Amino acid sequence: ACGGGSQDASSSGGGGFEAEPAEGGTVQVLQNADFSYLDPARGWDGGVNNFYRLVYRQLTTSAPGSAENPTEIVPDLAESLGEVSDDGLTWTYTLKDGLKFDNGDPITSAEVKFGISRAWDPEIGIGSPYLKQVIDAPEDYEGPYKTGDLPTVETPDEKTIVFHLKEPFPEFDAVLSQVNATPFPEGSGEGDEFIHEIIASGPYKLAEYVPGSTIKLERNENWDAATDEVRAAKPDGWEFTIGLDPATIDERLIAGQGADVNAISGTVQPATLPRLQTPQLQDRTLQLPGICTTYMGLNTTKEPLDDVRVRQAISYAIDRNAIVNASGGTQLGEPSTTILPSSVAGHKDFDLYPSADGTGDVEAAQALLDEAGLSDGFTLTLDIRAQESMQAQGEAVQQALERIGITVELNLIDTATYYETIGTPSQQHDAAITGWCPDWASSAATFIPPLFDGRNIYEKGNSNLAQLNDEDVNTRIDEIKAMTDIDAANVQWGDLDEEIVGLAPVVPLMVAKTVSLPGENVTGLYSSANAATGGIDYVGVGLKDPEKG
Amino acid sequence: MSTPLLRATHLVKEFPVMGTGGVLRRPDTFRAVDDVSFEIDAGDTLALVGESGSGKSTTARLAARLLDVTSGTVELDGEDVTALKRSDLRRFRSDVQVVFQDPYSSLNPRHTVERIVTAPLLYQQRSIPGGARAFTRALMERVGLDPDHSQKYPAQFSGGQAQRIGIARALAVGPRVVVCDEAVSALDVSVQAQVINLLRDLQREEGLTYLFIAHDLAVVRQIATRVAVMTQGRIVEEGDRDAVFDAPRHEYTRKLLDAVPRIRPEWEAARRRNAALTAEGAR
Amino acid sequence: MTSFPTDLTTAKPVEAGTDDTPEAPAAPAAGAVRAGAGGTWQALRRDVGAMLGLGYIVLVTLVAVLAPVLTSISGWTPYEFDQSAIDPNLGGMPIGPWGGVSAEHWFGVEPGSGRDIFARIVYGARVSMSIALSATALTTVLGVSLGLVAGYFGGRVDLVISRVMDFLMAFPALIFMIAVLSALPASNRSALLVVVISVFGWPYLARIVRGQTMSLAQREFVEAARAAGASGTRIVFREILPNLRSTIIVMATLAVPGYIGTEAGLSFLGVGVVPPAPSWGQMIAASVKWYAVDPAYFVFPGACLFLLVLSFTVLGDRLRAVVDAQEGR
Amino acid sequence: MPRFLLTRVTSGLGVLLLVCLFTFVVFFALSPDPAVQICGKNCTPEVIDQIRGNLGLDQPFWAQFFHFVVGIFAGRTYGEGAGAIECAAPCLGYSFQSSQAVWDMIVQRLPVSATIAVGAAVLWLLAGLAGGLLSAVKEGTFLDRFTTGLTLTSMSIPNYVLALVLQYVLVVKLQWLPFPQAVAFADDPGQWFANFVMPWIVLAVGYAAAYTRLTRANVLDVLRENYVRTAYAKGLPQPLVWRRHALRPALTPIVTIFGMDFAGLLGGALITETVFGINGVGKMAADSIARNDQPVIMGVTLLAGFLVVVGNIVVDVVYTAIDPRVRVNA
Amino acid sequence: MSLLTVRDLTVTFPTPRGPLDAVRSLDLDLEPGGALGIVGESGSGKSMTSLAIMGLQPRAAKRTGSVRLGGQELVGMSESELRRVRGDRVAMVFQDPLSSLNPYYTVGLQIEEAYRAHRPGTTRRVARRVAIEALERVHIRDAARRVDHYPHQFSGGMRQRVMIAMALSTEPELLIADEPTTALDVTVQAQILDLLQEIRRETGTGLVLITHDLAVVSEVTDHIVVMKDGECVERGAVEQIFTDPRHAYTQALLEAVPRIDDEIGELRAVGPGAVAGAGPGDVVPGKNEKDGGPA
Ligand SMILES: Nc1ncnc2c1ncn2[C@@H]1O[C@H](COP(=O)(O)OP(=O)(O)OP(=O)(O)O)[C@@H](O)[C@H]1O
Ligand SMILES: Nc1ncnc2c1ncn2[C@@H]1O[C@H](COP(=O)(O)OP(=O)(O)OP(=O)(O)O)[C@@H](O)[C@H]1O
Ligand SMILES: [Mg+2]
Ligand SMILES: [Mg+2]
Ligand code: NI
Repeated sequence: ACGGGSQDASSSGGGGFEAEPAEGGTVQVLQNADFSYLDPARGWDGGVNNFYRLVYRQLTTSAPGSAENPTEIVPDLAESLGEVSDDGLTWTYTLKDGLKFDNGDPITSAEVKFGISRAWDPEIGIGSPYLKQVIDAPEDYEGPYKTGDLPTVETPDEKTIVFHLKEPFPEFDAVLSQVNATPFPEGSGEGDEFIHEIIASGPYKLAEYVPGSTIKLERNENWDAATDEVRAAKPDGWEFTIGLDPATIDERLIAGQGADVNAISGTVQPATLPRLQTPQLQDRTLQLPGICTTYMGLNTTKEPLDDVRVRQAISYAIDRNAIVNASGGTQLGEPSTTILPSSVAGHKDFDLYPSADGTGDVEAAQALLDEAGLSDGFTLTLDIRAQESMQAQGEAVQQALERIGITVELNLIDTATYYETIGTPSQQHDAAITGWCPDWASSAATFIPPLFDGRNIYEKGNSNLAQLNDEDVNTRIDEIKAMTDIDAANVQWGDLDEEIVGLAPVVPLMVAKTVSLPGENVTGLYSSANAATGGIDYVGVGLKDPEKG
Repeated sequence: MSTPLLRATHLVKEFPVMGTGGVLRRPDTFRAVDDVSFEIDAGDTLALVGESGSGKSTTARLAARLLDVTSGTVELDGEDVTALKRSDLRRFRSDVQVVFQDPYSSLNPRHTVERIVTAPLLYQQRSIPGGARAFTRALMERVGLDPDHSQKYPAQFSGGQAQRIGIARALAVGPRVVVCDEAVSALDVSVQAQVINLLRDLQREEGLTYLFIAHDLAVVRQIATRVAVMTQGRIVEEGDRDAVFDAPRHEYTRKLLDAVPRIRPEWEAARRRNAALTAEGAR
Repeated sequence: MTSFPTDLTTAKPVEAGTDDTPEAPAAPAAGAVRAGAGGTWQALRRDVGAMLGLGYIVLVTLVAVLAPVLTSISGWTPYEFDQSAIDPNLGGMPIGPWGGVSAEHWFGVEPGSGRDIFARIVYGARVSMSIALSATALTTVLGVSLGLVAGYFGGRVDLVISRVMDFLMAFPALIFMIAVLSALPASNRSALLVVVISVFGWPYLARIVRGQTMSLAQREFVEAARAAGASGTRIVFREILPNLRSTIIVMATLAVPGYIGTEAGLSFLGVGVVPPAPSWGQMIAASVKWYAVDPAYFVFPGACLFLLVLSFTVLGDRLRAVVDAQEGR
Repeated sequence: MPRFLLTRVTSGLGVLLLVCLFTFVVFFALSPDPAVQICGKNCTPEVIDQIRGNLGLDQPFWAQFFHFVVGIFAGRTYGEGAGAIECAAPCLGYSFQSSQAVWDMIVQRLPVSATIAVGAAVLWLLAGLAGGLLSAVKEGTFLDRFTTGLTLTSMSIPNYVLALVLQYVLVVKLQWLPFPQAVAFADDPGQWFANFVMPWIVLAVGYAAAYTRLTRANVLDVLRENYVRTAYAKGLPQPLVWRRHALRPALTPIVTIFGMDFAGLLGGALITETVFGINGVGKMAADSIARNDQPVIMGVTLLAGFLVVVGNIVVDVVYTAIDPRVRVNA
Repeated sequence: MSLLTVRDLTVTFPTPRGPLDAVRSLDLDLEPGGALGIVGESGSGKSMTSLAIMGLQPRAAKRTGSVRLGGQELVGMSESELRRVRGDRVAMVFQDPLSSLNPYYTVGLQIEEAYRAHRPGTTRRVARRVAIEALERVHIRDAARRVDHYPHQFSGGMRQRVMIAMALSTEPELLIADEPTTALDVTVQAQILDLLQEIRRETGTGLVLITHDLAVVSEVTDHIVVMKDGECVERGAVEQIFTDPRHAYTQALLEAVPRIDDEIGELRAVGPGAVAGAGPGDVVPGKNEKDGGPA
């Protein structure tokens, strides 16, 4: 029922996004926000992961966006996916031949291990948590700079590396595809060494970096295309222009002057959509499905939200159409009644709180409120990020709930502190709007547990916003996690999704979609749920005519 | 010998000099009044004369306690007033009043005559005898102003009239000493004459004591009983009016007197004669 | 550039008071209007620009006061969504020309939500005006009293106040305002805006008041008051303050557009009033993105704001000219 | 003269220290724990403590403030051992979010901000002075009224609106100019100009209007001065009277204001830079505010305060040079 | 031929209450080398007369009548012709020497420019010598050094001398001095008056001296015009006016002058009684120093 998966990524484009890129040229990337970190042990977000893919490699990685199944994890530095022992605790990988860093030094198992061990450094390893969670390591291990060698990872020879896990983790290949599993020469990367300079293992290396302003990439001559089936790496260089106003980016893309014909960017602004109606621009418009769910968490520890009927009433009353419209309309979002978005494996279609036209069932909601003894409604404080589209969503929620007498007070929180505030149970209010994206889309393992495992409610950095601690849910999570058959597990995740939505700890609102307007000379544009969080996977991008622009 | 009503002894006033002195250094000082002593008996008029900047106004301000002395004392009726505080100072303020040079500048342009004239009583927290309206009317009549104009603003009066308001204000508290700091200097000759006459009349009627500051020696001759000549912060000569004017002892006094432009006495005499003739002719 | 009215800082002290146009009747002729508000008003009444400005200001004030009445006539509250007025498939753009102007929505609707722009402008006038006016009131109180005290008492008091003024004026107010406003909880944004704007705004008035007070303090009527036994505070507030009246009126009038602009600017930068409350600045901020496809969305609040600022500026400017002329400069 | 300068400099330093303290107090009180932000998405209390230690956040307020002030003059080191971070002499703090010394970040962007400020200043001075002088000597004419109308109007247009309108017209519609970017002059003077001209105009318009008003008022005042009458009485030709006897005295007070305005702008034109996406100090400040990168906000605040204070001192010195009355008697 | 002939000079200001004649139908005559005194109380139109002679009346004012300088009509002359007359043939000295000198330039420059404006092609060096000589002529000691000083570095009396030096540098036929000593001390006043007499004797420059001080005119001038409310009420030789004033106003004025070496008695006030309604603007409001205030 919901819009298709990544396979039809370019279905509405048709303007030759799939044409084979030519060799050479420089791709321009226009973006608003700066990259968080160039060091993959530190950075870990949709924006930067995609960039890392151009300069770093790991043992495994996501398949390119152009692949048949782009959510699949495929070997990268490793010759093949990991060999797992029968107890599921030992994983063995073998490196390819001819792997080198940009300085020409070979990449061996020692470098891979060293890079991985950086994840344990308390100050540097602030990125993806999965390595630390899954790989067995001494209790007091604090990374290679403080503690030294990570003894539990074995490197019997230059090409073999063996990992021992704390407990079985069937998706360990996906864990190693996390950006912080990037190899680095032993001893490098201490302190702020990788802040402004990096050691590349991918097809490009850093040519110039002005924080907050520009990043230029040039070819890494020591990268051997023969060792890499994922990265086409057709362009000679990349140029990221940072700090541009989103509206300006759209203007530049529409105008397509000069080097902007070679430019790509993230999603366009809602106000730009009506301007894309001309045939030329229509041809250049690229629509990509979303993989992140926007939802409203209801704090189940607060009255009257601790009453499931009240939460269900809210679920009924919510007007998803208004929310989608507030977020830019149907091109930029689709209403979601499930937690798992359709592009994540395990998605199951259901709508527990149906309404005729998607604008909410006020009567059903009111009936539930009456039942809960709250006919006169109540006041609820909704935390929202001080950012325009979020505010618009908050206002839409406010309007919808007013219909059943719930007064929503919007509590604006500074963008910079938003997640910290709502992730601190002592500071969060009754409800909050936020989103969740999977760390890998090949299963729901990175979606359901972080949000609903009642044993993971932390004082700080809490992601279980609802603070739902339901025995049944907890048990089910454990059961599914232990399943080695990922496909079977995914079916179970879908069922669990439905079960949880029945408890209404959160109200799924929508899945944001991407509408992108690449320059007319850009091609090889495929979305990747894993590597690019639903955006364009950089590894396939190239220019039709390298001479242009 | 009875004590003089107002006595100043060894007055010194120093001002810090702008621009000198720094963060750490004490600023230099300029001695505007340098060891000045004088006394005025009740009902007398002491005129302070001297060139601009000689320290006349500063002396007057010290005497009226508008400035604090650097050293020296001012005594009213034998009581040292240089260190008076609050209520005692208020008492002093009702004994010593000031009339200033510029009639417009010394009257608050945003206050009505009534407000201006009753302000001293208000500020001294005294009740206004007979109510503000009647009190003001009486005062205005006393200084020769139309009492119906008590609700007007200073700018609506001519300079001479405005100066009368200033005098009325000084009289409001029933002072014994009035300090007139160039009270007539800014006025045109004709108006000047009116005001001088008023001051003289008031002195005659109420026994006021004046400390009269002026740079115009001709005016001083008309009003003073005693004269003190100041130059560069010091009194260089003091004496009875006629003594000073007719037989100046100090060189500076002589210089000052010489510089005064005069209408030739023979012309004056001729004019008088002619005027008398005309008057006779008219009769 | 900061949105503070730049020329506030540069206005020269007005030599209030002495009216030395000699031809004016020295005799208290009946009907003579001098140094009074009446004269100012009369002179101002002949000024077309000032009157147009004043008219618009009155209009906006009325609109703000009568907001609930007006919206009950127009039929939409500023918060009501109207999904039928927007096109979900085109980014939520209003349906129809001119941003969806229709009999139902007089000024069209807001993209994305379909909220009625007329209602939002009407309610936005409340927010914009009340913030600007309260900020002006607060700045005036602060600026006048501190400027008076510093100018009159001089010495150490002046030193301290002047340093504080220097400090506040040296302070990059805009950066700071944004930082503070974004860091503080948003619950009381309007009040906070007023406070923050005023804290950085008062020195500009205080400096002028201080200068004028210093020159007024030289005037003999101050000394006369002292000779009459007035205390320092009485002199400051009863003798000097009345003489600053025209300056204060002019400065306040010129400050209002500055603060309207500041509020709008801060809203533009995302630290203005809290949604869903509308303010003109916030509306403009939201609308600029749509200027290419829905210019009406920008034009309505933009024109309202522009005219209001212009009105206050013109009024203040003319007022200053009139006062200057009256005071014989 | 040196004494005068010394006084100014000490009081300027005092003001700066106040700015410093005030910023520090406010951010100390307001800001959320930076350690938590630095710590990232998955964070443990131990790590937070460690970061707090590194940042010196566990020390009492006064100690932190002291270290900060000392750091400005002597530089400082964050943390200990191998992971220690050096922050060299004018250490305005260290941005742990972008892992750079604030000073370096500022230095990197200052040229851009300066280019914008200088260009705008040239524009607004030219326009403001010419317009003001013209409308003053033509007081009451159509030209004067037109100029007045124009200045009042331009004062009423928010500059972000002007920026967007200009961009739409000149760049999007007419395509006369590129989307502004910080191009170095040395790279391509033509492009440099084309890229900066729009920010210059946007920034200059408001100031130009204000300066026009100011110049006009000052010139009118001066024209009423007795010495102008003297100049006419001497039989000097009109242009000489205007130029020598009216303009120069009228401009002197403008120097003061110009000094302040210009110095303030060197610290970044926040709105203009943000709207055009030009990476100057102002935009950096805005970005840092959005990211709550408080060392940078503080650094920029201090820098701007410093520039204004220095600008003030310079103005005072210049003032003594151009106004003979202020000069100490020879 | 007479040096200055003024006939029917009228200066009118438009006011909200209708046109106001600041000067009405004034006639003046001055022979070369003569000295004419204009007296009258404040606001009687003395200054306006002097400005109108030069064509320097305020822009708002309208001037009619005739002003002839050595037979040449000045009313209706073009600006550029007037410019050649001003400063060269007629020079002015104003009341307030501080505000009449531009504080931004050295007195030397201000004298030089007056000279050079009428002697095109003069080098700066020559002009400078002229300036020094002019300063020497008004008895400024150390003129060669003082020429480079700024107005504020001079005392009031010296500034007034600078003004006179400036006026005299072009050797004008006529010098108009508008209350040149009002701001000064008696002793300084005496020096300036002496100086004016001296110059008149030496160069034969005609002098129009405007003042409200009757004693001053009696010492300096040979003819007197008494003004009241913009009109001339009496004119005549100085001795005649002082010995036999015809007009009641002149008589009253003379009566009101306080005397230094005469009997003390009731001074006779001029005009309507002491009660409200005295003549228009009978004060010189203290002029506030404009500069020096807080910046
Ligand atoms: N507040 C002050 N600060 C510094 N110097 C002052 C102050 N008041 C007066 N002086 C100086 O003291 C000296 C005497 O001033 P004062 O006003 O007493 O003179 P004066 O004789 O009244 O002169 P005038 O006739 O001009 O009124 C002057 O040189 C003046 O500059
Ligand atoms: N700008 C003006 N607008 C209207 N009337 C003016 C203006 N300037 C002067 N007057 C009128 O001209 C009259 C004469 O002024 P003028 O300055 O010539 O007097 P004066 O005799 O020189 O007085 P003083 O002794 O005060 O210098 C004044 O009474 C006034 O009414
Ligand atoms: Mg004095
Ligand atoms: Mg005059
Ligand atoms: Ni006199």
